[in-house]
Amino acid sequence: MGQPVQRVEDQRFLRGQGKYVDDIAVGEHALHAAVLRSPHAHARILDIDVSDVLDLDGVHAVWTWDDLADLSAPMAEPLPLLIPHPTLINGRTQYALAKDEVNYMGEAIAFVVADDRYVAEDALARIRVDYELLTPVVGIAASRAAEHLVHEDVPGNVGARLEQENGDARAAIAQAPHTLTLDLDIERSSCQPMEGRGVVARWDADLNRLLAWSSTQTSTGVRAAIAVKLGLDLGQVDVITPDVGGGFGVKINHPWPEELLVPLAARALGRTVKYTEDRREHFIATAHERAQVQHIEVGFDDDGRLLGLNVEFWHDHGAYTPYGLIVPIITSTQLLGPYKPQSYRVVFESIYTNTVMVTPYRGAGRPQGCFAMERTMDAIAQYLGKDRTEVRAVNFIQPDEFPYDHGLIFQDGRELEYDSGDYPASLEKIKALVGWDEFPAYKAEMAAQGRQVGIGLACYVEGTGVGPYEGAHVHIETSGKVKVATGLTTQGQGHATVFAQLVADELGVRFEDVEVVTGDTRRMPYAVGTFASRAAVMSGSAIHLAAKRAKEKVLRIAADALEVDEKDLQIVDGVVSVKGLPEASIDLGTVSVLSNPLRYAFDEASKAATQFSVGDPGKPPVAEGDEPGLEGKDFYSPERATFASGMHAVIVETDPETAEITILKYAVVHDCGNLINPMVVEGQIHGGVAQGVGGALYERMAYDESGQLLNASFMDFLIPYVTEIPDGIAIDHLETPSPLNPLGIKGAGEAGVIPSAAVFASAIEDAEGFTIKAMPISPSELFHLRQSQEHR
Amino acid sequence: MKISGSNVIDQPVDKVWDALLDPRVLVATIPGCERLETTGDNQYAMTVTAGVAAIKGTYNGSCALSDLHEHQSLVMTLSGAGAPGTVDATVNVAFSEPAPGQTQIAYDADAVVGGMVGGVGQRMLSSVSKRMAGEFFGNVGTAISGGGRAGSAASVVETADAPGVFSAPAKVGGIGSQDDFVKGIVVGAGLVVLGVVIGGIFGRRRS
Amino acid sequence: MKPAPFAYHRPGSVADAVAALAGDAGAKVLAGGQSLVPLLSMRLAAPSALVDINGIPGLDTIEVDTASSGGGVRIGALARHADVLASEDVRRVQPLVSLALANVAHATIRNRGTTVGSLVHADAAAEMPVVLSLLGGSIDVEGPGGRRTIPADELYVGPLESSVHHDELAVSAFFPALAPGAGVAFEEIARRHGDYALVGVAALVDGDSVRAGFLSVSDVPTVVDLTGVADDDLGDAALEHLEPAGGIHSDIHATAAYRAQLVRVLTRRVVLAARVSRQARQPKGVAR
Amino acid sequence: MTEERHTVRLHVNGHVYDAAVPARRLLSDALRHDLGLTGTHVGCEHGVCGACTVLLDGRPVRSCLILAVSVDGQEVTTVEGLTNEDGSLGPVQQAFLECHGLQCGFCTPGFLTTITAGLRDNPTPTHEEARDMIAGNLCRCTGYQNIVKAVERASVLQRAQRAKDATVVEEGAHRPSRDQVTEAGT
Repeated sequence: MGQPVQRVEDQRFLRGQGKYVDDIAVGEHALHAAVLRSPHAHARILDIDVSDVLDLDGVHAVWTWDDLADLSAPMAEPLPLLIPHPTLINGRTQYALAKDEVNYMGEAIAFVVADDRYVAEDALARIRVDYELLTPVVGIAASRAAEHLVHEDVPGNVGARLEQENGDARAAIAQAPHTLTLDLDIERSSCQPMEGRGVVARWDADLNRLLAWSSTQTSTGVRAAIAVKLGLDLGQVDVITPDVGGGFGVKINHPWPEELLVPLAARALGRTVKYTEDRREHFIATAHERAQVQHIEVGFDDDGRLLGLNVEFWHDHGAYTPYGLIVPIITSTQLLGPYKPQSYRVVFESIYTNTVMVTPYRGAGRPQGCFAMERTMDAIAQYLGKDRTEVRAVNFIQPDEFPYDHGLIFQDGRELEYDSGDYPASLEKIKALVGWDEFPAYKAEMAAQGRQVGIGLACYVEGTGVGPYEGAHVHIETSGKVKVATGLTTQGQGHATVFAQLVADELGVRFEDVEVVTGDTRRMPYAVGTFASRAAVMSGSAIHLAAKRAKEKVLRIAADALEVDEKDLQIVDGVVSVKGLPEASIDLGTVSVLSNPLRYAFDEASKAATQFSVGDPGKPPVAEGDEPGLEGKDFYSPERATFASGMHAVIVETDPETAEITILKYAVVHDCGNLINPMVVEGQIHGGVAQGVGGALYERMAYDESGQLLNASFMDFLIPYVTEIPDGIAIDHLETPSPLNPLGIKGAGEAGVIPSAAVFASAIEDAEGFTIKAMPISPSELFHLRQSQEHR
Repeated sequence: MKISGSNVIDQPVDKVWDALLDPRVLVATIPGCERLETTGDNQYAMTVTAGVAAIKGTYNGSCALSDLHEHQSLVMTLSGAGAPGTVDATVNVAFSEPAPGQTQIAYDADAVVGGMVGGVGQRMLSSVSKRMAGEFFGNVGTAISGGGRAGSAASVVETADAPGVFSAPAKVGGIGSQDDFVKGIVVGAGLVVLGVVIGGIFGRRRS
Repeated sequence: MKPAPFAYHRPGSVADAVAALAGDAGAKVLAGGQSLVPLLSMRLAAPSALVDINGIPGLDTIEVDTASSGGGVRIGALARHADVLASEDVRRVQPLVSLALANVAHATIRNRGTTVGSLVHADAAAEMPVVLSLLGGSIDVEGPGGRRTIPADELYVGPLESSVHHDELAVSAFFPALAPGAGVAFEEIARRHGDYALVGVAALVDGDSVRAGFLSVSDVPTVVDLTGVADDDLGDAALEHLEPAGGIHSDIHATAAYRAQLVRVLTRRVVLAARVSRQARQPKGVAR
Repeated sequence: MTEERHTVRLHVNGHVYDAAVPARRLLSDALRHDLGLTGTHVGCEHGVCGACTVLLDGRPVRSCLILAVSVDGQEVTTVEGLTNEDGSLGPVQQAFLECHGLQCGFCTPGFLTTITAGLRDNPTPTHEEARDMIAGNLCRCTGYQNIVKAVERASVLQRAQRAKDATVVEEGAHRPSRDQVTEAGT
């Protein structure tokens, strides 16, 4: 633990031998599926005519909603609402194929299976659909105005309204010496992993079983959904998550229509069927995030201490709510960051629009919360004429105040209670790292050259490693090799390396003798998934515990065999030996052999375990409460999340003429508890920062008033190339262990992206001298902001 | 998106009005219209080829004339769908008589462009619609000055085995007599824009 | 995103290519394909046939042309952007071509995309059409009626529309040489490195004459004569010409007003840079 | 199927493949589905992301923007062709491993092919040239920081490797055509 070990999975990736879902079943004449999608944001389907498709060579099936009930009754029902919430009184989910209405441009209408994707798309072009156009509701303002409804039976377009309060914020604000009001706005963006979604399914008629591969963040979730929707027992369905080309949150939502339609087709046609989402589909038919409008009222004292904070916001969740209220709940709670307002009230409405649904995108509501809180801090500093870091410092939860209970309920339904952290220390580190105190001199120096620069700072706290649980299975084979399985999936985080490090450490085996499998329901059927920066915390801890159990058994058997006390044994590089007596030793392979009493020998080694070789005739071969085999299995289920934290600072230059925004320096201080593999953690931070730069300065979903997504391609949705990303990101670590898990670790996956909107707004505001209220921001928008300042 | 314009024709209103309700005239004058089928009173299904440069696509469209106030106004509801996308337009057409024997036609189209085109090409619409309007009126000029065309209404053939199905001679090019052209403007507006937009996409990559 | 089916012709000569084009009104030429193939995949274009000219020998030439008046460089239909950009002859005879090419997409696209293809594609947001227009170059096309030369000012008729007929194949482009003592410069501003420019400006100063070409501003590549305009007025003078001419357009990346601001800034910058380059250049550097 | 198929001969990573494909088959699909070389990935199919980048006669091109029929008879190098003859990682691959230049690995093949050609043309890039070399490829995981490091590291490893190869050639050892492919177009 703590070593920057090179990743084992890279050998495969670097040789082009990764197995992503579209690499499955290549060359075995799998059939390929394609989906007809609505060109309209809001319309009633009057008629679907597929007659021209049937006579097309190479087409094997074409289905609309009308066909689903006959194939499997539950398929004609709406898709599941994954995370119900008592206040989500108007939750809605779509059908696998639209029944009689489409509510966003891109909603699935018909499903075609053909010899290859080319022919499948030929078929789509022959399907004719008659629509009655309905007025689309696009944007938060239109949804709140509610002149038109997304769903006829959802009044005011409001899916849910949730309020939480700790103390009496409104009274506190009324009595506060100073008050401010802010109105803020954040646009939509999306994950855009380089690999889109994909599903392959194979029905084995001989075994009466279904095997499916999906590019998902939860194979157990997909498995359960397939079983229910296809009317199969869970035991008849296996789901494998192969290599995944990035997830960033969007692949945690499930089941996507194709995750059900492809298995359905595999069973109906008796053929292997594959669906590979293309880029345009990923834009118009998968999921987005981020869009919120926020209204903030704050009361504070002369030092900037928060006496009362009252936040209202409106969360655009798109056309459906399969993932419940997770994103806005996270915004409403994580908004508090490292601060302790004396009273806090938050109320949000999660509202419908005729746009692609919203599910978590890396950060999952935290970037919006961070934006609200940090904009408020900057506004207070500006108002009081204080340094922005001072105002933050007086509001920090102090190191001796942990555990700190905010008196709110978090996304996992448990108290929002921070376990540990050291925010003052982080602030000192980030100031040193970015050169905060030296900046005024630098700014003056630049100004003398006619150049505009600004510095920004943003702090965040991230609840990571939420439950309910993860499990792990550790199996020491008679070869001495260790096979580890955990149920959650991997999208590039290097789990095969990081988890192997944990097992090697705990078990005393060589790192290269440990093999880790993730996301295969055949190896670990009980799991939740990879989201909320939980993999290392949850599966890491479970693996640690499972390895401990295996180790206990190793020592027990070895002690027996060597006739010594367990306490005198040590395991080094896969060999159990008596401390200070190396010749008295036994290797793990042999221990594994001995762990499984045999009647039949199948090789030299196994002879040692046969009935005439071992065992006390006076006892049963397998002792009471024991079981054969050298395995350890355990689950980790924490009481609550563990809270990582960090601070970002950035120095930007804005061109006085062209309004171009250039990043001069980016600094990150990050505290995710103990580090398992610093190299991997820094990689996560780099990626998060880059995604944050994209989200703050380049990426947005540009919908027009008719609900058409105008930039549904990489040509116009501007993911940064290396040329747009700072050359070098300064990183400093703080390691405040979590008391909640055996490894003292916290999650690191999302941190890098959380403060970006806030930190860039802060820096651009500092450079320009006027308030930034909306993100992302483009040079064109900055230019117009300057114009509107002049015209005041 | 909105497309609007007006135009004066040296023909009396009643003649223009009658021509407007004649499918033979429609098929001959809608730019790129290859086939037109009567599906009901003043309702037609048609196949139109539209696009710019070499980037053309074939679209199945429908056109319905409603709210007929004889010699005064009508509403034309258009929809076209092809592999690249869809366009749905409502065109309000108003007739007036600026001078005896003349007809002024004002049209005001509101088009919604959807599908792939909506996703990657819509931002070309404004410049494209401007260009289309220019082309329409240019053609009107030609028509008025007597510039004929191969497939004028006269040469439209009604398919024998399928009554009510009209097909224009291959390769619709120029413009028929001036009154015929009126419908070219109004009916064409919605559909042609779609095709032109598609050309717009070409702008987003390098040859 | 997969192309619809089409017939495929791979002619071995220009004559065969022209014949194939003439034989099918729905046929389209495939050269570099860096614009066409994504359109095919999105099914925004569905030509009945593709005439792939990549098999025609002798079309990939890049040569100094002394025959044509004033001399210049002649670039064949299959010369890839990357090869033109790498050509020392081109850089020496008409540096503006090289300056602009360096801004065309990314290196990987330039390895396949062709300069002539980009010219006939007639995209007002692309670099090469405006360069051809500013320099007063031309393209040679071959059709059933034989070969003809289309001067740049007759080439661009509308957005993405050139005056090359459907049954004609553009075989080469001619960029006039930079006159001794003349200067050129190019600059564009894009959202991301390698993206289409929000605004791009090319300038040519020769004696008293000052002319600038603008890309991504209006529907067709536009050239404005700025001769005699004071340096500080260059931007506004350019706008006076550009705004009436079809107007400056807005899109999701930049409003018309912001584009106008970039025109103001870039016009001055680029014209001044062209002057500097003139002083810096050795007249003898121009080949004759 | 009734769609006409065209026979194409592709020389990929030194091996000859004959395939009968429809004219519309993209090179990326031909490599992946017809030839089974799934190391080349498809990220956008409109030429922006660069995941599908392969070397065509030694030059990086987007295989999603090229028709397979259009490159009949030409040499293609994919990520599978970048390892050393002994099966060990090539210099660019090794550098990515050492510098943690990849996470999910999906965009990686496009970077590896691009950088392989880039370092052939410019074996000792400056830091700015190293960044510019990868400026046409999208990565959503790494923030590019370690990929730039990998380019610089690969340049060091590659020079060492090329020195070794050169001596091997002098000894008249057989050079597999993969090397000829990577030499082509220089």
